[in-house]
Amino acid sequence: MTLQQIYFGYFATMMTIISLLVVSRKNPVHSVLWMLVLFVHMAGLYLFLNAEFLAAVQIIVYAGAIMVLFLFVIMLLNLRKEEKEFRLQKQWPVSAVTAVLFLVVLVSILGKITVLPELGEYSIDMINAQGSLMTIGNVLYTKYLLPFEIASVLLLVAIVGAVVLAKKRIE
Amino acid sequence: MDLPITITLMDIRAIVPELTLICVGLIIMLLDLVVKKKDLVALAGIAGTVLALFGTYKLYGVTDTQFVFSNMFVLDGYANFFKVIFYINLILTICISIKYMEIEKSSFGEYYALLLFATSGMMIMASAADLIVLYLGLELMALSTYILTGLMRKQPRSNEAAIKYFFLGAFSSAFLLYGISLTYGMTGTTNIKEIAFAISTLGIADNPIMYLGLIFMIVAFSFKVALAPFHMWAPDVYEGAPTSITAFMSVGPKAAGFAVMGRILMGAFGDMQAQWVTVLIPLAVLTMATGSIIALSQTNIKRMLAYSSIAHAGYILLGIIAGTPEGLTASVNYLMIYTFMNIGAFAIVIMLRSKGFQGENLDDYKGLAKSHPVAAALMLIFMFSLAGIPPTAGFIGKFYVFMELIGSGYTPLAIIAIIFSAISAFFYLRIVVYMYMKDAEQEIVLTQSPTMNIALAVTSVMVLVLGIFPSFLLYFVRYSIMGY
Amino acid sequence: MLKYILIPLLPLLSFIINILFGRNYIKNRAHWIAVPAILGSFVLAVSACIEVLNGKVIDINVYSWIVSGSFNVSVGILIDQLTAVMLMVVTSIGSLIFIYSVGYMHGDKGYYRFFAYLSLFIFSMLTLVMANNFLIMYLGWEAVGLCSYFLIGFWFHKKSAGDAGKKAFIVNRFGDFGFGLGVILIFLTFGSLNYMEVFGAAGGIVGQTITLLGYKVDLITLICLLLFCGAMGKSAQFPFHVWLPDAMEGPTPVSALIHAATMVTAGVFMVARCNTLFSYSQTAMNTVAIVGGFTAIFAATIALVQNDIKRVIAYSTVSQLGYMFLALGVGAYSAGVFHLYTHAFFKALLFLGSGSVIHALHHAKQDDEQNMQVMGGLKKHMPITYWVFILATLSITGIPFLSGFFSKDEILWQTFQAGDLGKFLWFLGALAALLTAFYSWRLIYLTFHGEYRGDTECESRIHESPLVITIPLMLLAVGAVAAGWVGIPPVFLEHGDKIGYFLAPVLGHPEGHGTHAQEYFVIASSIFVAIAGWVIAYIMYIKNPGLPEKLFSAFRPVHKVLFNKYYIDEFYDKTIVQPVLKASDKIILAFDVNVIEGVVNGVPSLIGVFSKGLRKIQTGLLSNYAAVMAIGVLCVVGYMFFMR
Amino acid sequence: MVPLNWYIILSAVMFSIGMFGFLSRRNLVIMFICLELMLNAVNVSLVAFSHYLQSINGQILVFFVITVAAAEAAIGLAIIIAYYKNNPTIKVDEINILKG
Repeated sequence: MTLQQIYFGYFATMMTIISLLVVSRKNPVHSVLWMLVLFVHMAGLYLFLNAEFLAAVQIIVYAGAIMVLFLFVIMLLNLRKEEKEFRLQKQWPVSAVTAVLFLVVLVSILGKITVLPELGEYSIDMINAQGSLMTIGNVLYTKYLLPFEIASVLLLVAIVGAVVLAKKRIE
Repeated sequence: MDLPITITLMDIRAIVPELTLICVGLIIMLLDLVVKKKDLVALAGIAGTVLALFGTYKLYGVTDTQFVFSNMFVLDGYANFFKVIFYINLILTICISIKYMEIEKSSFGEYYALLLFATSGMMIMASAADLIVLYLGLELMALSTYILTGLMRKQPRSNEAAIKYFFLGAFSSAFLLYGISLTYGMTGTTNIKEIAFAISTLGIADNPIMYLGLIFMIVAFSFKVALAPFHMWAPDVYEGAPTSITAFMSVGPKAAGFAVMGRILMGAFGDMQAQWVTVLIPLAVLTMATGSIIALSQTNIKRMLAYSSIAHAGYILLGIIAGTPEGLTASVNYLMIYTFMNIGAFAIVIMLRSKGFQGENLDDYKGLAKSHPVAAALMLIFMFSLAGIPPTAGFIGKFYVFMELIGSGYTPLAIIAIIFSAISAFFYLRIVVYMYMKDAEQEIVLTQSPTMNIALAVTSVMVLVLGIFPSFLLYFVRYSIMGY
Repeated sequence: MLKYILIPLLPLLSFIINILFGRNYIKNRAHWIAVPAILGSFVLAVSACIEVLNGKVIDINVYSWIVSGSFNVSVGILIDQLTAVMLMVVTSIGSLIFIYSVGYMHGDKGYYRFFAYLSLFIFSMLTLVMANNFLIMYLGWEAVGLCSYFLIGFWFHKKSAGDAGKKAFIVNRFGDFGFGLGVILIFLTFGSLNYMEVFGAAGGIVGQTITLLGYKVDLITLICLLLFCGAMGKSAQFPFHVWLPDAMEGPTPVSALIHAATMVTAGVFMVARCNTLFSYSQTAMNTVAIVGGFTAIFAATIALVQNDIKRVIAYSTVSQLGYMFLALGVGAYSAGVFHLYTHAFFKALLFLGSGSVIHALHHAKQDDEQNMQVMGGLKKHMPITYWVFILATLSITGIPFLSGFFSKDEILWQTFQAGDLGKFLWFLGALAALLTAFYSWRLIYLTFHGEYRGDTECESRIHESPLVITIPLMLLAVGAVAAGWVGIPPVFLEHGDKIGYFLAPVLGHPEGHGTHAQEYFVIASSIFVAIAGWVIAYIMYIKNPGLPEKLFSAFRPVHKVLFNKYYIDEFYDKTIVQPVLKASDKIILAFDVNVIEGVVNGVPSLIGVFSKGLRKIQTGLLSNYAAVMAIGVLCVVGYMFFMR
Repeated sequence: MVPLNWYIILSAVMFSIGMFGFLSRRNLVIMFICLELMLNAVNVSLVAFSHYLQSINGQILVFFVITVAAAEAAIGLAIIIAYYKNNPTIKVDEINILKG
């Protein structure tokens, strides 16, 4: 067992456990907080996979912005009294069976996955030489310019939507 | 390594229609700040759409398939034809919404802007040559429609519809993403053409992981076009959403879903046709069955039309199952016809909505022929067309799909489809019976507006004209899909 | 080309304008649109017929309706000799009846609606006769049925009218089902629906059989019998005749146009059109002849004792349609079409004449305006109606040198020549002619002769109908007398059978084996039975007015059977209608009296139980939906790997 | 060296856990968090693929997924708030006026 595998083992175990915690916490605030912990682990894993830029984005944007938005909303909704009731729905055994079956199917099929296609040009050395940020930036603003612009419209729609749905005055 | 930023003029030209719509959407939001009468905003939206339509018309001259923006975006007749469907859908929707949104007290400028954004999302989907662009286009469309569904904030039905649509939609896009991820992992690319190339060179058409990726993507598209068992959101959302949006999303996202389906299945997964046909056949049968059967016991017309649209998705799917270019032609032809008849039917539903009166119950249609003969006659035309009775366009649409299906050797499937089509005739005819053979229980006031009348005139005339002279549309479709 | 297309399009235009604007704008000016439209069609039809007379056959594809690989359906026009005859009948009689309706329907609440439907009917009928393929013919076929259904039930506030409409609708469903299957079978066999292609290829499939429920069936016979099934429904042949007499609940112009002159002859037209197919199947031909001959005499016996003036004429129509099928069945297609053509004139005249009587009595405020038992002596009040009635009767009974004589005689003579079966059928036909003469004169005597049997106050108010009604009558009378002069048999006049030669390119010309002596015998016997029937009627209703009563009491069971139309309606009611109703009553708790609605609500309620069950799946709970989706994904994955 | 399938199985495990949560929790916000969990599971697999295939597309896609997730969060939470203003509950099994 190499060091890398031990490193992965730690992250995998932790991420699984934290995922279960996220799903099972009664209090949504706890869920969000565990989610933040999960994101830190994910960022670690991304670093391990030579995706430094994404690791940073995961922390800054996902954890720092999106999850905080969740926290705000939870506070806004003021969900104290919900805590007394059962956290799962009536259909939870069905859901559990479905999810387990799903896992079995996925693992049995994906367990044998190997790298099939020809390797691309973005080898670790190449990314390291140029820097992760530089590499992604280069691609994003040339090859992926169009999706990038579409994403900008998407964010605009999100702003408009949030305003229309939550803020706009209706007489 | 420095990649130069290269955008050629052709690149910009290719996305002019989408750009136009997005810019007009922005202008509308600015206009909304200064203009009090929302009719003007709506008219600006229509003008913008016409402008975009003109752009697409100009691009129709470019017959060869063109890949622009580093193979992210494709410009071909197939995409252009779908864009025409989206424009028609958009214009008709705006026409039928103006008065209606005032009655619903939700007449915001953003409403029209979001319609434009949603449509540009659909257009991006139709033109996507890369799964990343596809994903973003789909999300742009989906997010805009989620907002539009929940636009009537004071109405619990609208809120609930938005919640259901949003959560299930996000759930389905998780599957889409998983499918994209697996496909990417197996082929090493997200480009549609390169995926097709990789599948054939790597010989992974029979790889279980590819199956999984394919199924996950089909599931996501099935959700968008409301194929059973991924249709569950549709009746609830259609009922709860503002009726004009119901009309909009019973056509737009469905057409976009089929556009993507046709492109992905036939383009990227062309080598796996045997596999995806295996999956689609049971889905199609289940869809036609649920749509036609459950619609029989509906009492709310929006809900009934929702199930009807589910059944129609099943028929449209049949053309894709046929797996030939002719089959795809038949499906696309059907979609265009479906656009007219479905929006026409919803326009009548909207007309019944007046201040303080919902007009969504089937009983509200009793005796309509006596009090409003023209509206009843139009509804009759739309119902006949939806039921597929000649000489309306609906018959032609179904007919071609069934013929192509039989031509490809799926005769039993065609017979099943015909049986369900016959069953579905009952609930359409029930409305006709209500209108013509029952006595009214209450006074019905129709809400009329000039744009609404235009929309009704256009849809009804098209339903009849396409039924009597179907070949010109078909030639148009064939011409468009030829290069595909 | 445009002028041929305009023939059906003008009435369609009239329909569209009247139905769209009739209610609010046109109202009782509807005829200003409908009448010019039909006259325009008539003029165009005449010009087209002149071209056909000059030897031109118009066969054009207007445009392709459906193009799909091997399957091609064009909307096309075929105007050959047969179509030309039908065009003349439909447009000329249609024009007269439109004009007549202006007077007859005056003041009716649904005036514009009436003209709209009538125009639509003319459009559909023209589509039917002008089609150049089976699909368009089928569309026209269904459309005329629909119009007929609307028009029978035109006075829908009258329950009997509504019921009659439904009856016509249902009975025709049976026939049309057969016809539809026949068309499908033709397509499956020949791969085309175009007349020319089908008839051209028909010779190639002679002797082919298909296995049906374990029996080997001759393919072409099966096709012909299915087609004939449709013809039986539409042309009211036994056992599908029950709807036609009831259809007289509609306004009289409708009875004259649709249920006498045009629509009911569509079956005859269709069989004549498909004569190439029928000629290859002796079985089918014999079936046609026997059904026709039997219906001719069967309906005539019922007509003997009916009291409703329109019902008598209706049964007479059924009987005369039987004659036409008899002619077709023995291969004398042109004789059948010739009779169709003359019959249209005198039968329309009889209906319109009876309409004139009903109109007069209606305005005289008599309650029982259609019952002949309370009429009588109308001769002096309505001289024009009386005299046209006489002419029509002379014509239908086959008095020499009027239209009916030539066509009926042609049929009987051709039947006589057609072997042993032919001899037997000829006997039936001659007997039917006797009965025809009797009931026709009985009608005249009961209605116009003797003393008025209603109350006298009414009688003072009876007067002749207005000109707009009588002028079409007089024009039709000219037709009833002279229309047959185009088909004078060669024994009287060399080359007199102009219509036979005219139709020969389409329908062929039967080779006669009979001698001149035999022909004279047939003619003489027809004249004899015509006069005999007249004399018997004269004796029974003028000489000895008490005689009928005595006869009725002497033969009470026979009379009762005849009067009740052989109890066929009751039979259908007991065996088909009631069980179906009862069964559906159990299934559907509240079966609506309305049939369409019954079907629309009924069938779904079977599936409806299922539907309501499935509805429960849609619980409204978001998580359930998501679970269904997830399970769906699992199922799809499982299915995919299972099927691999 | 860690094989590719370890990452993919990790991603599958996270996806299934997220799915279980989405299907069985009653609280709308927690359901939403579970959705985010599912998206992140896919992200893990994408980054892993990207690394092992030496191709950058996967990372780009992850970047866009995060963007979309942000937009989705804004709209989804706005929808939840809009609902909450009319019916002060976010228990998903109480949201069923539309059904049948």
